[in-house]
Amino acid sequence: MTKIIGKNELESWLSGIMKERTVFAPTRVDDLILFRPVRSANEIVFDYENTNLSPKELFFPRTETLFTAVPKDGDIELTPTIVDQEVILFGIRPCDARGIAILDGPFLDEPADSLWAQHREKTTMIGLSCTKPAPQCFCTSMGSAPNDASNVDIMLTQVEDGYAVETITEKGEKLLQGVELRESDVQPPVPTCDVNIPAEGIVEAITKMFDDPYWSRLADRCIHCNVCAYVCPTCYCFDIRDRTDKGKTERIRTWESCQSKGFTRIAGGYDPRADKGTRLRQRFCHKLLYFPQQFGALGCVGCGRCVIACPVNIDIREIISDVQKIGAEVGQGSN
Amino acid sequence: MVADFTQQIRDKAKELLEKGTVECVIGYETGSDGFSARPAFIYESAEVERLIFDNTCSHNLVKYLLNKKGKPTAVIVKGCDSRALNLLLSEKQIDRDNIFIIGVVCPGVVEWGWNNHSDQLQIRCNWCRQHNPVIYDFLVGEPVTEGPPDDFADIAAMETKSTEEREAFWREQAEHCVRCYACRQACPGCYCIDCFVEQLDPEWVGIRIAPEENLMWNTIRAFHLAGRCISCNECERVCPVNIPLSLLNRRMEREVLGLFDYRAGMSEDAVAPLITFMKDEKLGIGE
Amino acid sequence: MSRIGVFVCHCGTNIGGVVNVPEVVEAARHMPLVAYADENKYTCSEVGQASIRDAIREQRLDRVVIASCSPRMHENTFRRTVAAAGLNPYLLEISNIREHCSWVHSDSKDATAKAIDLVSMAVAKVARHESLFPKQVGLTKRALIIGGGITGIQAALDIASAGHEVVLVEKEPSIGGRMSQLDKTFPTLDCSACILTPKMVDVAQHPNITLLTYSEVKEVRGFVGNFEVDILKKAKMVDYVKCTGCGTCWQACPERIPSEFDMGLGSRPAIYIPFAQAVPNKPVIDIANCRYEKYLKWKETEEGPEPPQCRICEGVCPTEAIDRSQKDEIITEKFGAVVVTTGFKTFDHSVYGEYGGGRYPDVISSLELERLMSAAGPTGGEVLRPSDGSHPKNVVFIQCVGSRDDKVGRPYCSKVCCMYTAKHAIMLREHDSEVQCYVFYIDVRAGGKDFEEFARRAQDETGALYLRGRVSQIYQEGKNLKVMGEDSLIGRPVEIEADLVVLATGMEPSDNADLIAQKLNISYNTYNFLIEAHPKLRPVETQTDGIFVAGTCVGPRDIPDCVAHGGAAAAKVVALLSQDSLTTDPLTSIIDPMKCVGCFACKEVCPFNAIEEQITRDKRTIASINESLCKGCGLCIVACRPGAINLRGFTSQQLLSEVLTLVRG
Amino acid sequence: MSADNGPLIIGFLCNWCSYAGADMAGTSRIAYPANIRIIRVPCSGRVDPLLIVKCFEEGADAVLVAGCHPGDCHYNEGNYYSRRRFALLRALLDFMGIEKERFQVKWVSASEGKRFAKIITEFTEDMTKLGARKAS
Repeated sequence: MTKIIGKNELESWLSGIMKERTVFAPTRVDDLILFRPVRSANEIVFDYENTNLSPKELFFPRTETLFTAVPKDGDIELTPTIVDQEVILFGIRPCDARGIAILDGPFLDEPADSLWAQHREKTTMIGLSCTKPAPQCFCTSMGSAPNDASNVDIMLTQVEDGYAVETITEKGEKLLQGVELRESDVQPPVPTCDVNIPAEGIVEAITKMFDDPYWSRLADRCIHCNVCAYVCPTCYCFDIRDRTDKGKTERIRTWESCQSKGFTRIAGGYDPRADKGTRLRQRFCHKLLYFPQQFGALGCVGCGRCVIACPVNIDIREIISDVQKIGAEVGQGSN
Repeated sequence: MVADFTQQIRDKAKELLEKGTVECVIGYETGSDGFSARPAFIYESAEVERLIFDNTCSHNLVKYLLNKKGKPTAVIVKGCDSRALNLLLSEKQIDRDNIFIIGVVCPGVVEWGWNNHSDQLQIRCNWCRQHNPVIYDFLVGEPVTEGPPDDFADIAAMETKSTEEREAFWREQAEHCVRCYACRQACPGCYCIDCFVEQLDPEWVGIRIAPEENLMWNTIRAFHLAGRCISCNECERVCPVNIPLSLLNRRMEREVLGLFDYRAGMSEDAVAPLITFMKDEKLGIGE
Repeated sequence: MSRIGVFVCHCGTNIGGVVNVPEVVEAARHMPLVAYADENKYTCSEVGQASIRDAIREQRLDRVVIASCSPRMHENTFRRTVAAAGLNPYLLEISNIREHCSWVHSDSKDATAKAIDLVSMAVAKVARHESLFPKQVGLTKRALIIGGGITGIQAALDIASAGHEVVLVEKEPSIGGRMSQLDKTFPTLDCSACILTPKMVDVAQHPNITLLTYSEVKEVRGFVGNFEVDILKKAKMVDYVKCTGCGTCWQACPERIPSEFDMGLGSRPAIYIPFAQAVPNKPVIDIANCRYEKYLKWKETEEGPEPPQCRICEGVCPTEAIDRSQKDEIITEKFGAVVVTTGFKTFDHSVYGEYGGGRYPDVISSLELERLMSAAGPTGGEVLRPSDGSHPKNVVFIQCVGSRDDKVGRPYCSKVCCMYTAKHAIMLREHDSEVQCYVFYIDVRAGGKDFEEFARRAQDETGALYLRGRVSQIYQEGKNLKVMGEDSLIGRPVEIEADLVVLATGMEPSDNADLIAQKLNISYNTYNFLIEAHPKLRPVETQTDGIFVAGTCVGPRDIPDCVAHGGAAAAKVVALLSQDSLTTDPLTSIIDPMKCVGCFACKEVCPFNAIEEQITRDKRTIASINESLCKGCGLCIVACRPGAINLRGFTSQQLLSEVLTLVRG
Repeated sequence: MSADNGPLIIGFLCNWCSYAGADMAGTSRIAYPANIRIIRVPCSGRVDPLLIVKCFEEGADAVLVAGCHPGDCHYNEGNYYSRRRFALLRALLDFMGIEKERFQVKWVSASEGKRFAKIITEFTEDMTKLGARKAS
């Protein structure tokens, strides 16, 4: 049996939550779809492909104060940032939810990042299955699916007369307490994502072609902006700097990207990745080689945001195919 | 007509590569969506068949010449792009002797995206008065008559808003900005080794990706382009959060045109308006 | 970590009467990096300075802020103070809490709050000061004088007599300038040539002076102490080693050309010396007018009728000194200093339609009259009318032609015209006792030693009629000129039938004064007069170190003033050249070669040509600063988008620190 | 400090004319409001637009740049460049929602103490009327 919540009931349920907690949901801002705090259910956009920016920002904000320091009695008093706001994240797509789960790897690996942990702790995620994958999507190739419920607290899938509800975690169960769900024998549709990117064996292939001139040729086209990293749900590079205002110093963490010139520049001026090709390779090796090696899963979730956002059409799907091809050639050469 | 452009470009590229005139031809090829163009770098004459030209060829390829210093290179330029060439020549960033310019009389470029194969011209083409390349070695297409002077209606519309409304408008845009610097990276006029926004000492712009810092970034970038922007509008096209950067650049463009009767990139030995002066000009400043 | 000392001055009650100084001191103690703060009754007094020196030593201070009067007042005093205590003098910042605070605000609370802000800004700035060291550069002990008129001659002689080499460049074939064209000089009426020519000869004979006549300055590079100058030596076509100046050639030359020296009233041959006492007394061939040179030119194309071949001079020259193989030549010389004495020309009166617009032959300029009066002039010293050679009896003088006249864009007074007209009135009467002079004037300006007496003499002794008023029109009536004017003192129109009208044409800078100024990178005003560094206190210096100006190229002045001016410039040059090395101000721009993109916007805006090109090891062409030329204005920094340039003493970091101190507290 | 005592005005004054003009106001004891904070620069042409925009980014209410009158620049040409630069910057700031009135460029000579005091008095009054900038 499937549990169903009607569209109206869903909206009134969310409206109820909004009174007590902050609800982030896809909403229209100018011509963008972004996760923003919403005050009423009619601000929420339900039929969207995906948001322009990924919801990683709720866990890893573009700018976040790590701690504050003020001089006190000849010494310095440090106050770490405490996340005290309970947040409901409504409408996260399975690919993005998988992205958050993947990032638990680097962030929660000991020593754990306290802020990430707190954001995770305070956030309840309500997922929304994709009904029609967009042309740039390739989640199934990356080990997820349009209705993959494994990384959210509650999963909703649109059915004819409302949404099929799957409660995944205790957090989700708690949130759903007292909500009346209809029992139905309607089977939610199983959407498919036809794009098939040959990801199998990518770790071996990319290792083999690591030194191939392919990367520097690709770097001809790349303009080395940070768009791909900033729209990506699993890119988590950051920079840290202090800012003093009115006697109070904040240590601030912000997004950065391995594509920036100077990101890896060290004291004394040497930059091991001064060359554009090595920077570009870093990004794809991180997703396709280092992530699997360190955390056992591909660092790409197939959301396709970088594919559409890249100003010069650096398409990770094309790159995966190329890597496989070149890897196979290199492999043969060496055998 | 445009199909013919493609053939002419391929023929020329082939000739240049075979003769060894250039090492590389920077042009356009069909992208991974099978529909729209993306930049292509052709090093072998056998590969010239990859080259195309159609109305999705937005990218200003002149930017790439900055990576090709000292290497003979051919580049395909539309009218607006050609002004970028002049800009970089006048600012001594590229060497004319190393560049072969294939100019294309621009048919206009359309809005396109993964879900959007439209016939609608990009806004840059509305205000474009430079369909004909201003500098080239080989011209593709018949020069067209340019339209009447730009009326800057978009700027005027913005100016009908009150100061408070404008402040709120830009603050909202700054909220969206993630400081990915795609605008800068796509811009042919941006070639500083260390952009002011990334300098640590002096730390002109703080590290926060927040409205105040983002506004400062966008303001100074617009100012650094004042009298230098050649209106290709690549910055706005590449912005992942659709900030209407053309408004800033065009506000400056209108001012520079009005005060100094100057359009950037119209000749290779032009002197930008902010590094010259006239003693007796009245600019409403100082009195 | 820095240890900054803050010293707040009461300045008696000047500051302390309004600003709560102890409160400022207390606030300063809590400012970042401040190790010590104290107050002084009078910081600039010896006691006050000693307390700073003591504190620097005892408190191990490495930077100092003094909150007192304007830095324009005592910055140098206090730099010496901190230097005496062993600190680099540039590790000091002055906070102006007197002129900018206590003297302009009366509310103690506001003034104290502002003073605290100003001190905190200075603390933030001084924290970013760096030790700076003046540099020493060598110098070439030679001077270049551009222009061989009386001013240049005086300067050359004075510098040469002090033992320094001088090169005197003159564009004409002879030195002497305008003064050599004059007949007599006011107010003493001594003969111009008699007093000038000995000096000209001195120049020619002085062992330290190299005279380059018929030459022009083409390009100037370098900076004070180290100028490199390209000088064009025009082909004279005469070998000056062989030539004895015997004069056979110029007497034999069949060509006649209007003489520039005689203002076109007489003529000269194509091989010529400009005037009899010319120095050097050797001729040049005027290529444009020489018959044989014209023939040679024709031969290149053979277009038009064949001109005659002449070569008479070559035939008659007893020493075979004519050398037609000579070509224009550019030589490059090094100098430590340059003096510009390019002089003046007289205003072209043809723009005055009411005076005939130059159409009436008997309306002449005062300089033309000088030539007519000169015994060496075209008429042998007899004043004859240009139209018919008759002796004029009624002579009308009109003052302020091209002076004090906005209408022709010459609002300034040319200073010498009143006096030379008085001289002319006196001299004409001496030439011919029947002459009656009329002088239309605005004011008679006779400020100068013996000037007023001289001007009165013209009126009282020669009977010259001075009519205060403007002339509205002159027209030809028969052989004579009708002068219509107004005597504004009696308020009646005046009509005079004149045989000759003399226009007192004003002074304006020589042609190309602006071009020379551009080559030397010095400024000039709208009339092309060169601008001195300070009109009162630095009258012969310019904004470009090592370049000096003197004489009428700076502004109208008479002969004694020119001589004094030339001597003053010479004194400055001698003072400069007597040094063994020059000290440069360290507050200059500096370039970070890692950030420079080589766009050279800096070079475009630099007013002092201080930006040079340099090639880096990785073959990039980038900018570099010539610190000897840099004046520290900072224009280049703002032109530099990449932020590769900074200004010592006013770095971007320092200015930003001051701003951040204000806005972030 | 701007909150309780009215607007915060940051002034960049060229050393040779305007800073000396402000000194002259002092020596002549011509009173003006205490809201201006003066930063000494060698020339108005040294004032980088980055500094101006930074002042506004950080919440300053108003900015003044003062230099020599055209033709009087100690460095001959500096103020001609600042005149062009700031004409554009004012237009840009206004377009971005910072009132033109908040950014003033004035020529003040070393002898114009009175003019300097008048400029500061009027500027402070105008800024008080206009009110503080929206807290940033």
